[in-house]
Amino acid sequence: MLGSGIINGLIVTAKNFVGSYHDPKRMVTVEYPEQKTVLPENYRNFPFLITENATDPMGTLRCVACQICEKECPPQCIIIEKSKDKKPDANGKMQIYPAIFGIDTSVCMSCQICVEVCPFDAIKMDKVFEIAATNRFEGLFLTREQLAKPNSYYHEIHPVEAAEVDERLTAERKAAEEKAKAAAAAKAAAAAAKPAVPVTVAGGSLPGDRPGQMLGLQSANNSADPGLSRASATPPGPGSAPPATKTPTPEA
Amino acid sequence: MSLSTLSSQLSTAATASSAAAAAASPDSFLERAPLELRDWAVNLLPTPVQWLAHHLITIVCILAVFGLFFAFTTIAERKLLARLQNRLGPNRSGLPKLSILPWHFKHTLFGLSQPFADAIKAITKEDIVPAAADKLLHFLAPVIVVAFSLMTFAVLPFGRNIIPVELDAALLYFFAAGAATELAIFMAGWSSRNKYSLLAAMRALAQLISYELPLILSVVPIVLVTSTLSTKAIVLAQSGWTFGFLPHWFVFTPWGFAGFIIFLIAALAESNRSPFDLPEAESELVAGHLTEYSGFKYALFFMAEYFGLTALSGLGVTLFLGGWQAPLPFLEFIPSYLWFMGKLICMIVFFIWVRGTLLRLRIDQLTRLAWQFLVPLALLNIANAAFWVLTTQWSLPLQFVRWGVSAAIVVIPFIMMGRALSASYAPRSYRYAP
Amino acid sequence: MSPLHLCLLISTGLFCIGLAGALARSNTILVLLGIELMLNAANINFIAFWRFGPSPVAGNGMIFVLFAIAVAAAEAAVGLALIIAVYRHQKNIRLQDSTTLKG
Amino acid sequence: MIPALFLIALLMLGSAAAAMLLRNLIHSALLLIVSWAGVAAFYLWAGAEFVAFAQILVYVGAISMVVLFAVLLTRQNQIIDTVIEPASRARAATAFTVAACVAAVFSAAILSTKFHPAAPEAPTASVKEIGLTLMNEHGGALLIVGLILTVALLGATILAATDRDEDQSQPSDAALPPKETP
Repeated sequence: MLGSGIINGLIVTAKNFVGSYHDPKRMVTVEYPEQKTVLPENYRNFPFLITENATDPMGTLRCVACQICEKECPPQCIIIEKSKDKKPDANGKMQIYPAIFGIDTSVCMSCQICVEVCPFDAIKMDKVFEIAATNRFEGLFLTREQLAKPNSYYHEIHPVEAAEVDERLTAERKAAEEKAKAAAAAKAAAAAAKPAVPVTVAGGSLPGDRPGQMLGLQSANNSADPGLSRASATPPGPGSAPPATKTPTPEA
Repeated sequence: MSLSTLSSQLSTAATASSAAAAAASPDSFLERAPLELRDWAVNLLPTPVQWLAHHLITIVCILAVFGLFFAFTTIAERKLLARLQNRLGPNRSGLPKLSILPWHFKHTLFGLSQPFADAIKAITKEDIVPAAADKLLHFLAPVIVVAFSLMTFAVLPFGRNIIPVELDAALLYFFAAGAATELAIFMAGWSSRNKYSLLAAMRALAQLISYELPLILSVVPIVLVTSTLSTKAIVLAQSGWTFGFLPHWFVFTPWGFAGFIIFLIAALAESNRSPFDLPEAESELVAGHLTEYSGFKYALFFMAEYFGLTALSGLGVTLFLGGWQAPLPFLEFIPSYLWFMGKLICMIVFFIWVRGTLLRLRIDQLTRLAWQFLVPLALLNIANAAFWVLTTQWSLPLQFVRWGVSAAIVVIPFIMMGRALSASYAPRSYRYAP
Repeated sequence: MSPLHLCLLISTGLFCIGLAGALARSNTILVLLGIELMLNAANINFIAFWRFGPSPVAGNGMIFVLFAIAVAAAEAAVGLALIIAVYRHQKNIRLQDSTTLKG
Repeated sequence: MIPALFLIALLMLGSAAAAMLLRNLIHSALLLIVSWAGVAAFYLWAGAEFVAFAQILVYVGAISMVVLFAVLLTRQNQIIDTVIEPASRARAATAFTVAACVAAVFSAAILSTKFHPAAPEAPTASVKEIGLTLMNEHGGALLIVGLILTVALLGATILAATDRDEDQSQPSDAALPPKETP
């Protein structure tokens, strides 16, 4: 009969009205500045840099200033300047580090490409959305001091993803260690036979440029440290896609 | 009290029995309080200006009461709509920070001061008049619309003794004053010198004219049964109770119920409210005929819309819901004007509830509903009321037949025409769109 | 001068304004409106005689006016519909141009 | 009492004269509405409430809308509207002369007539009385008026309705066969 739909609708809204007073679960909004909704795991907006140690953020940046993200960034909002010297990273290996690392969040379009191309898992997407500033030229341009956040923070905002990343990193580190050991053993064996092949290492050249086979040799040559850099063991090239498990992309 | 006496009371306006019922209830102090207060204030003044003060006080009271009522209707609408959609609604604006006070007193008052914040915003906004506009008419339109929508309050009986103007042809006055709204809409659309405003004004006019017919036709049965146009007499005709608890309100008769439903739908459309808010559909048009209005003039139109809604609700309360009468005999100690305001608030809340529930109609559905459904049904309802008047003297067993026939006269056409209407609301086929 | 004289003079004024408008203007709508004014002037007379007449019969003048208003409404509706029909035919509503009756 | 009548007359006649003189049709129509409202005010002044409200309801509410719609629907070329031809000037002069003569004759007739003195008390007619008179004595006339209004409504609709066969420039959805919806 005509009108029954109207009455049904009125009943639905009446239920909403009564329910909204005693059932907080019904509410679709929260009182924003005081309360905040829990953002979903995959929420992302702007990138940040991961440091290994919260007490010394600038010293333990995972970023080695390889500039892949700078080149890949579609709106070109990342600016990186490499350092002249080298510093030991979290593993004690000597690495180039970014002297300047800036992201202009007023330009950034949150595409996450920088995260996907980074071979070092050094840049990840953040969940901070309250970034309003009074000055659009300085307030929204984040320097590396503002960008650097510890790995524990990453675990906090993206626990599943961060666990995967850490697991992979430790596995890679272990594999690299074993490889180094093997290489060291091979080197010891080879040293007995003939002198080592000198390999020149260009600081600015990309890790992926070199064939993986040579990496073990090169690292063994460069560093006396048995704990090898992660960079030497990372297989993918600059343009290749990361492993599917690394970061769940929206498509996946 | 038997059913036959009930019907005899229904059919005659302000007959001896109703008048006796009205006089029997004691005029308590609270009942007379507003009038006593007015007379006291008037008597303070010198005699020559007393008549003027008498009328001025009435006008100021209407302005103040319904101005505040308007303000709190807007906040109630926003909060209620929010609750109907599982939201909280505005609850932030409160008292300003009072540095005079020694302690830091801050309370948001549940956002109740929101209308005042809105008013300040509207007043301080820039008043833009298009360069090509007809300046005088552009200015006059909001003035006329507010003035005439306020004039409609003059004939509503707000309480047993409170009626601003006691007119013999009060109902006719009400609709005559309401007719000027259409003129104001046309002036607003035409004087803006904007073709979209003009088109929207034409649409709004088409809607208002379409729905004025069922609105007036739904009131005719009341006039037929009470044989008067005076709102006061119509309220008095609804006094009394059957078996001591069933009030003689017209909404509790078959023809009255049908008339009330038609009146509600037509009133919704007349006051441009959802689901009939096509003239200024916020989510589709800019603001319809109000596109070129801003600031305080826009606020005046907004105000007039709410005044119109309140006045139509007041008329609905007066005609169908017993006006200022209490629903039950033992509740008569509550002053009549409070009953009126209570019923008025119920009507407004119902309108808000409907707005939070229903979807907007298309323009062809809108006019079809008026001309093919409401108008024939209202005409049938007039015949129904005539039947009701003719069968006033039927004895008790025949009363059941009377109720049955009267209900059938409205229910059977409702179901049949409802089927036809629902079928005609099938998805529209578009010629140029896929 | 009695109030009745005044009312009749006022209605004469309204009638003559309507007459002058109906004769002088070339726009059909305005001619129709001039005729409406003349009708209103006649209605004023009815009310004036009802109010100030020597022996008013209850409501007779008012009823006359009510019927006149109803007929005027019908006249306006048909007249304006005719004007729209003429406009559709000859694309303007000047009286001088409507010289043929053939549609 | 009498000053109020003068004010009402001023409103009524002034707006009517202005309406007949103005060249903007919409302004004319709106001023005429003011004039009709002035007539309603006169009825109120004379104590004919019911007629006054009926006048406002019919003239201000209904006829004004029809007039305004008609003005908008018959939009003319602005140039034709504003040109003042010599012929129309001559006609205006003639019209004014005729109207003045009629006014003079009527005024003379009114002023020279001695009316019977008005009834001692002003006549009152309640709505109920009017209704009873309408329904009893004038019942037949009421029926005829209803008939006239119905016929006028239908006739106006037929006259103003677009002839779909002729008007091919504006095809409407209703004229076309309905399209199947997927």
